[in-house]
Amino acid sequence: MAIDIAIIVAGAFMVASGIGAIASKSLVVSILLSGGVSLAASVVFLLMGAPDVAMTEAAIGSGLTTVVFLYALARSRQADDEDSNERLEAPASRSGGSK
Amino acid sequence: MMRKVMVTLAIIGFAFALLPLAFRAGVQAEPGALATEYLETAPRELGAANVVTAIVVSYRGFDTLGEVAVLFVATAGVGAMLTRKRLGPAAVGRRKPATEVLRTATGLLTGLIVMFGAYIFMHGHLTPGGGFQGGVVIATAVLLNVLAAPESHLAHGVMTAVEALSGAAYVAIGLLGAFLAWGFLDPRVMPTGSIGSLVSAGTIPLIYSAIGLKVGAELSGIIEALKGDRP
Amino acid sequence: MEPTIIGRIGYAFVSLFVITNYGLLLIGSMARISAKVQGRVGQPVWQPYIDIVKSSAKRNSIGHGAMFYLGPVFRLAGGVGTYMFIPAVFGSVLFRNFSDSGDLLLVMYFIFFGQLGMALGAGEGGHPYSAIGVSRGLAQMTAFEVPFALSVIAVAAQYGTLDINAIVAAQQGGFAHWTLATNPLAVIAAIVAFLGMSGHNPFSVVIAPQEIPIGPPTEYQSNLLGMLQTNRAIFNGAKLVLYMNLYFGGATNIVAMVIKTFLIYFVNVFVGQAFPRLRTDQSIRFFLGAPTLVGIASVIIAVI
Amino acid sequence: MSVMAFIAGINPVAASGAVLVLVGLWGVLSRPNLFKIAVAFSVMETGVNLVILSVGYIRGRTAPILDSAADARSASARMTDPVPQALVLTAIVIGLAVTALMLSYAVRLRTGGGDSSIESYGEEKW
Amino acid sequence: MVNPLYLFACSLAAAFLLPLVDKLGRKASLGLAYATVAAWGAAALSYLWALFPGGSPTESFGTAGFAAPLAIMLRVGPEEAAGLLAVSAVGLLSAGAMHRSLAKAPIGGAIALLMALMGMSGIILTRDLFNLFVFMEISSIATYGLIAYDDRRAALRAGFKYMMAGGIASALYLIGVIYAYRFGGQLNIDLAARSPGLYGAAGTVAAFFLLAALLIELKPFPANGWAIDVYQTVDPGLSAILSGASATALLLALWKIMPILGDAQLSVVAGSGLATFAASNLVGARQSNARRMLGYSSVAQVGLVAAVAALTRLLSLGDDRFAYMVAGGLLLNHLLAKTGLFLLSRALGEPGSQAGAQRRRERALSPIGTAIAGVLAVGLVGLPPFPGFWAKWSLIRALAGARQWWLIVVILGASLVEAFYVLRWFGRIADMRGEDGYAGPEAGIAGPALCAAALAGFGIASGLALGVGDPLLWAPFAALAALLLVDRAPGWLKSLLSIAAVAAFGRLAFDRLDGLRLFFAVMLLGGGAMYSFAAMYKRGPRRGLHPLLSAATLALGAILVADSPLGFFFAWETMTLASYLLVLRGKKGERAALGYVVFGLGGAFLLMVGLAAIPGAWSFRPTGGADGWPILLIIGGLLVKLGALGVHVWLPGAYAESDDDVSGFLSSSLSKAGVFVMIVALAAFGGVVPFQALTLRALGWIGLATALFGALYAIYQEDVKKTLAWSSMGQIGYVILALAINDQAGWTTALYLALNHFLYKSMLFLAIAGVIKRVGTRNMYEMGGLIKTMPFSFLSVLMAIIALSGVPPLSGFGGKWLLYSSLLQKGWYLEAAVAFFASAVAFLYLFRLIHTIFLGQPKPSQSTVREAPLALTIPQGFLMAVLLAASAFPRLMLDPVMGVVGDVFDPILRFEGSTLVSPLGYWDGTLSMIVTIVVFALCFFWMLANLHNPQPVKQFNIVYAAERPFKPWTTHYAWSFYAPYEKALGFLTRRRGERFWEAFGTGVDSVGGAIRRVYTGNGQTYALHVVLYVVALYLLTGAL
Repeated sequence: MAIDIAIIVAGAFMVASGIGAIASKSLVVSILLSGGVSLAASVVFLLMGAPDVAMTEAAIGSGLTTVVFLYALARSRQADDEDSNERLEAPASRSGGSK
Repeated sequence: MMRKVMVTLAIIGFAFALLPLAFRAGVQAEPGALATEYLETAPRELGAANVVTAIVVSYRGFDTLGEVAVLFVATAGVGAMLTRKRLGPAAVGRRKPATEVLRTATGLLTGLIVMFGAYIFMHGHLTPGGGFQGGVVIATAVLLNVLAAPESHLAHGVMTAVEALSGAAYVAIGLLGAFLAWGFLDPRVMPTGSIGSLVSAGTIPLIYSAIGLKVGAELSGIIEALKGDRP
Repeated sequence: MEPTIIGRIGYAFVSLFVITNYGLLLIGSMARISAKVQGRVGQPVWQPYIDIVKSSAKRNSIGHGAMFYLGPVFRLAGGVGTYMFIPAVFGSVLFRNFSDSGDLLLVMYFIFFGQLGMALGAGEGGHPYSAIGVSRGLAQMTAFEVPFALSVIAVAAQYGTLDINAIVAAQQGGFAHWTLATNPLAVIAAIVAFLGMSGHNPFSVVIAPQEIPIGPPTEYQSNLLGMLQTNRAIFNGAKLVLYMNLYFGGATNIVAMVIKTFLIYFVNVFVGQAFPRLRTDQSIRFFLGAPTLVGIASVIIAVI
Repeated sequence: MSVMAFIAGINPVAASGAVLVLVGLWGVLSRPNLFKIAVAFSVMETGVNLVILSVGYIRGRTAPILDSAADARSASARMTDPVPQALVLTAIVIGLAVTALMLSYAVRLRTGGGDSSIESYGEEKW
Repeated sequence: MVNPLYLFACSLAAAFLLPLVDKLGRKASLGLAYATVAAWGAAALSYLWALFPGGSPTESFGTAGFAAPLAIMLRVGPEEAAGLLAVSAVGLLSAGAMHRSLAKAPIGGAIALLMALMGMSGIILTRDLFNLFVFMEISSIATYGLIAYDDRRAALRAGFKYMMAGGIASALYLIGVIYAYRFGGQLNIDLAARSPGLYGAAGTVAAFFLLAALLIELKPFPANGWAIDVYQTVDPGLSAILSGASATALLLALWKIMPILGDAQLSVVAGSGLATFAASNLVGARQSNARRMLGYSSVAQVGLVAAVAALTRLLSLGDDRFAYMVAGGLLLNHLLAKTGLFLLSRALGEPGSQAGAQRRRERALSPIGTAIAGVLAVGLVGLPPFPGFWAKWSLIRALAGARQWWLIVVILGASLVEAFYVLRWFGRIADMRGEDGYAGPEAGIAGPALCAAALAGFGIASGLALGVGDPLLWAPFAALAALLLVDRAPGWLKSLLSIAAVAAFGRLAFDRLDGLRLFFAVMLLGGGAMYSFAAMYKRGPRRGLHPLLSAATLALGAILVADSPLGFFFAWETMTLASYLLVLRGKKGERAALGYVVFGLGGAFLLMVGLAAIPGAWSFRPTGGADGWPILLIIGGLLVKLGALGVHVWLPGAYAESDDDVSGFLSSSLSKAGVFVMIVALAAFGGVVPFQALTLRALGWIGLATALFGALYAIYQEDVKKTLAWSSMGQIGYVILALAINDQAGWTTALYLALNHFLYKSMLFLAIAGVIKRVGTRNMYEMGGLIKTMPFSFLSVLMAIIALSGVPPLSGFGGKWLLYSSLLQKGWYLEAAVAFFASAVAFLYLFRLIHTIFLGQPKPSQSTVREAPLALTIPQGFLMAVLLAASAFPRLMLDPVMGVVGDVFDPILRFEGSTLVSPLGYWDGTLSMIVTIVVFALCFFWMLANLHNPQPVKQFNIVYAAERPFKPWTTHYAWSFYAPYEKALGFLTRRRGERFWEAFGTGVDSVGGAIRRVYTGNGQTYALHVVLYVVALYLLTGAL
């Protein structure tokens, strides 16, 4: 029962951060909060006797995903900052191969 | 406004479908027959202490293979989408150089972290953790390097080779199972050994190692691609 | 006693001769009577003969092509043929003609034969007035055919036959057996249709004596015109005989035929004189209005 | 008592997971920002993972990992259901793959000169 | 059988190694990828080979050396093998089409392609619920990669929407899987299906989540905006994969989980599928962008297949074999046609996003490309001989057997809409072709060509499998193919070949033609041969004409010899197809052909339902005991084909806009096919028509109205072919009227009228074809005075109009006499009066026809035209001779007719010598002919005798008051010839039919327009639709 209560507390935290993540105006806050959700989830997993999953969730869900998010955000912000010559290029121009 | 109403309705409706299910399922008192069978067979037949690993790598290894494929395709897709030069290479000049501390620490830590990752996936059949977790840890090392030296490039060719070869090795081990044991991805190619020792559970550690390397390489690839200056 | 084929041909010529002369005289006398009624002196009764002889005797004739020449031939053949398919006098071998070729339907459709040929000939004449006249005539024709067809159907339904001889036979035995008495509505519809059919007032826009020189036959002259005039007499006669047979008890002898057809014609002409001429579209609407309703009523009466 | 039984009958993991799914869904349906949508999906995914694992939740049981070979037989009676755990492992990784792709789509759309609101990508319609 | 796991291993190894192999060069890496896909195909073939002939049982393969509950099972059965083959075949074809882009793009594209196809194969093979999820994710994620691989911006937009929907679907699926595991205790589908827990209240909800996810992936209406956008914007090769391979895989997945679905859920699947089919087709009709249109069509087809699969189980329409045949047939049809069309749409160029700009940017296709597009489009809409046709027939038959009329209505109605827009698109493509531009085939046409060939091959195979093996029924296609092969040969050679084909057909079929069929064979086959001959009148190869004409003719023959409902319907649709293409060949045939085929198909659908609802043989013998009302459907369908008033709107266009000789064929020969079938249907089922007297009377009035209005419309036409077209409609109206009389006299009349109409309408069309060829216009007022230069044609037209108007002594009068005699005999007096009016009206247009063309003032430019070519005058001469003979000796024609009719009815009419006697009257054709000739001759001699010094005069030498006219344009009274008539009765001919159908079309269109408001283009809205769809589905299953 103690575990249940812990889970419920973690669950409440998750829901709260989840709502925060969705409702927040700032994208960075959102991303961090959603990482927080994952982190709490991994705690829950650990409590439930699923250490494998907990590790994975912590590593991938809360860690890597957050990093990926932040990088993507940074990348798109760069695009905003850059001198946008490229945007004028016709999107259909398919000059770019990998080579 | 209309939209908000519709969204609310959709959420309420969805809740109406989902919540009773979640509530009605309740908490099981006993694992089901299938779970019990797994719990009983996995140690006995495969010699794997970690039943989850046994399921993930062996019984349902096909899922995992698919999962690796998913990650692989995603990496390829992300790479294909974001590596174009004209997408605006990261403005290297404007990026703040990393601090001295970070760079030094990176140098020291990279090796350690990789070792740790390898440990995790090699002990996947014994302890919690496995290829994926280990892979992430390896990717963390890469991430650290990226943070420390934003303008540096990883040895892309090496990464590709590691990714490709480890993947191929995974498949090859699986095929060995088919030819030497009873089926594709059957770990019983090698003796199952005694539960709890590192050399046990047949080829599970090998598979997990391959997975670990592959996942590590793939996740690094994703980070690299998102970072934006992969050639 | 059935006459030989040669005999029948001979009879047919006699019958044709009679109707031709009768038709010409009828037209002449009617014109004369009209004139008297209108307070004029009018033409002599034999004026139609004079016209035909004059036309036929012309030294030159102008032609516009093969169909132009064939037009009057068609027209005359149509008139003669129509008459040939009608038994003129009930029970008379002489005036039986070739009515065993077909029944009432044949007659009704053979009427078109001449009209079609005439229209074609007039068409080749190349005169726009001819074409206008044909256009008006055909348009009007479709309209007056409706009450006429209805009344014919009423007759056919009433007597249960399309055989003209049988229709006449069914009307023997006095006035009370005539269609005029048994189904007066059918007769009314038919008479109105007759006005249109023979181009009398108020449905004379086809010929349009004042504005267009005689409508479809505009380009015709010389003996071609003569043939048309001859046909007018024969065709008129044939139609009158047909009406007599269908509605007025037929005729058992030539005198009865003359009297009846004369009266029918007379009534028609003078009924028509009282009305002003209608435009084509007006007459079409007219025919498809009241006369058609009368015709439908007559069919209903006949069926009941 | 019955209230207690009712509460005890509730699976707390499933409940929080389901609510999280709904929260994520709400985000997906109501936030126009591409990155926000990705975040919402990520939250929803976490919720789904919780729901999946909730099925394997058995009170008072331990992780399905043997300590030693000795008590293999009896150990199975102490362990939770390993199947959902195996499934969740797969699901998490797949989730990451989807998120990564979604983000790179977002980045590509943005760097291609687009807005960050999904409403501006509605050229194909009707 | 090869263990499919090895194939997965190969694919994965290949994919993993691709980046390395790519270092050796793009050719090597792409070669490896293609080879892997091909290996799948080869394996699938080997499975099929092992499964079908020997009937080797379905085999299962477990992973890791374990079996079902522990391990993941893969199953190879017939449907799996076929599905695998489809996936790899579509994959290879698309890969071929995408090759260039793949070579240019990063290697990720090739990897994604390979993985997408492998994922689909996995979806097909796996029997494990969670493994299914993994493979679905593999294929989805690979698809996301592929969408972006060649860097189309629009595709990225669409891809994001796709991902949103996909994300929701996978969340649903996962929830479903885990609760299925919770309540069913199993992840293996076969084991779960046996577990009672899954059928409890909670288990049903779990199954519902699984189902909902799969349904969403199947792109149901209205939750499919994302999919349409993807179809529209991505590389067409990928669209082909999505619409062909992916749909196949997902449908098989749905099929897989069907055992765990309850009835309510199956009904929901069926309902959702049908709603998708209907709504998507409605919206599809609004599309101007080809790819988007194809997208809607794909979605619709997939919906239909899903619905059929569900209905098969729900209504127990049949066993699995039935499902394979019908759902499989529909799927195969969709797969091949859509793959081909998507690949072909590459060759059409990139459509712009605006509708208006698009048309200009599409390129014209080469003749071969057009032909392939035709095969694919025609296959798509379910015309024979393609698989869709057979599948649809079986489906309707089964649904009729289950008495599911509403389903039939929905399916056929939506099919019709689909046919409308797909063929509209094809018509536009065909219309863009250059005149005799012998452009070589486009690059990349091989893929579509293969699809087309496969479509034809499978179509033939499924036809044979359904028991339609009569070679004569297939003869049209044989002739079509053979003549297409020699299409470059000169026209005369092809004409002779066509005639030879008809002759051979006639010889082979001769033994099977009893009296009635022989009678019609004269008109149908003889007419076809005659028009093949006449087709020589235009020089040049006239590409496409002879194959189609020959096919249409033989199809008419096939209608005569068909002895089963399916055989008959096959021949009937073949005829529809061939004649549609003939109309489309016309210069401005695009619109007309569309109307023609849509109404043709509509009529055919009515026929199909009628035939499907009547069990029993298809013969000219009374059949008892059947339900009566299907015969009404059959009659209705035939009325459409015959162009009865109200459903005639296709007729003037089709007859007027096709080539001039083809118009004749359509109007005089082809229209008789409907008459034939009407006779057969009435003979067989006339006894069971509900409310027989009332129905027949109504039919009579329909015929009558057709006759009257056909004539009324005809008189106002300036275009000579329109005149003839309306005239044909009117004449067929008389035939309908006569058939409705339904006794010996009536049917004798009908057959006699039909034959007569064939004779004189052929003469008219042939003569007019010559005139049009010589003067180069179809407007009558631009002609005039042609009697001088084309006397033979004039004579032909003259005889024809005398006959047509029913003026004695030509045989046309026989028809009138018979008609009125039988009407009056039957007591249909009012009908007789109206018929009389109609035939008087016919007089108007006939006179106008001959007058404005041949009489009046000639135009100077036409003063030197020559007589029509021999290819036209020879048949006309022959027909004239026949007409005269038949007129002078009516028994020549009437004896066989009365012989045929005598089998069915007691005699009313009889011959006494040369006199035809009815209870009411009599008619002696021979005597009246003699009298007329003699009288005419006498008058003629009278005229000659009195003709003095005839002088021909010049053109304008006519009697005019003051001036001489000098312009034929003002002197030739021709334009608006019956102005007064129009003034009086024009209100009758205000095109109510057209306006009704236009309004109907607008209504359908605006329904489509309203529905497509759903597709706002906002990905989030689409996601909302997905969720709302799921919620609605949930509530529905709860309610059911």
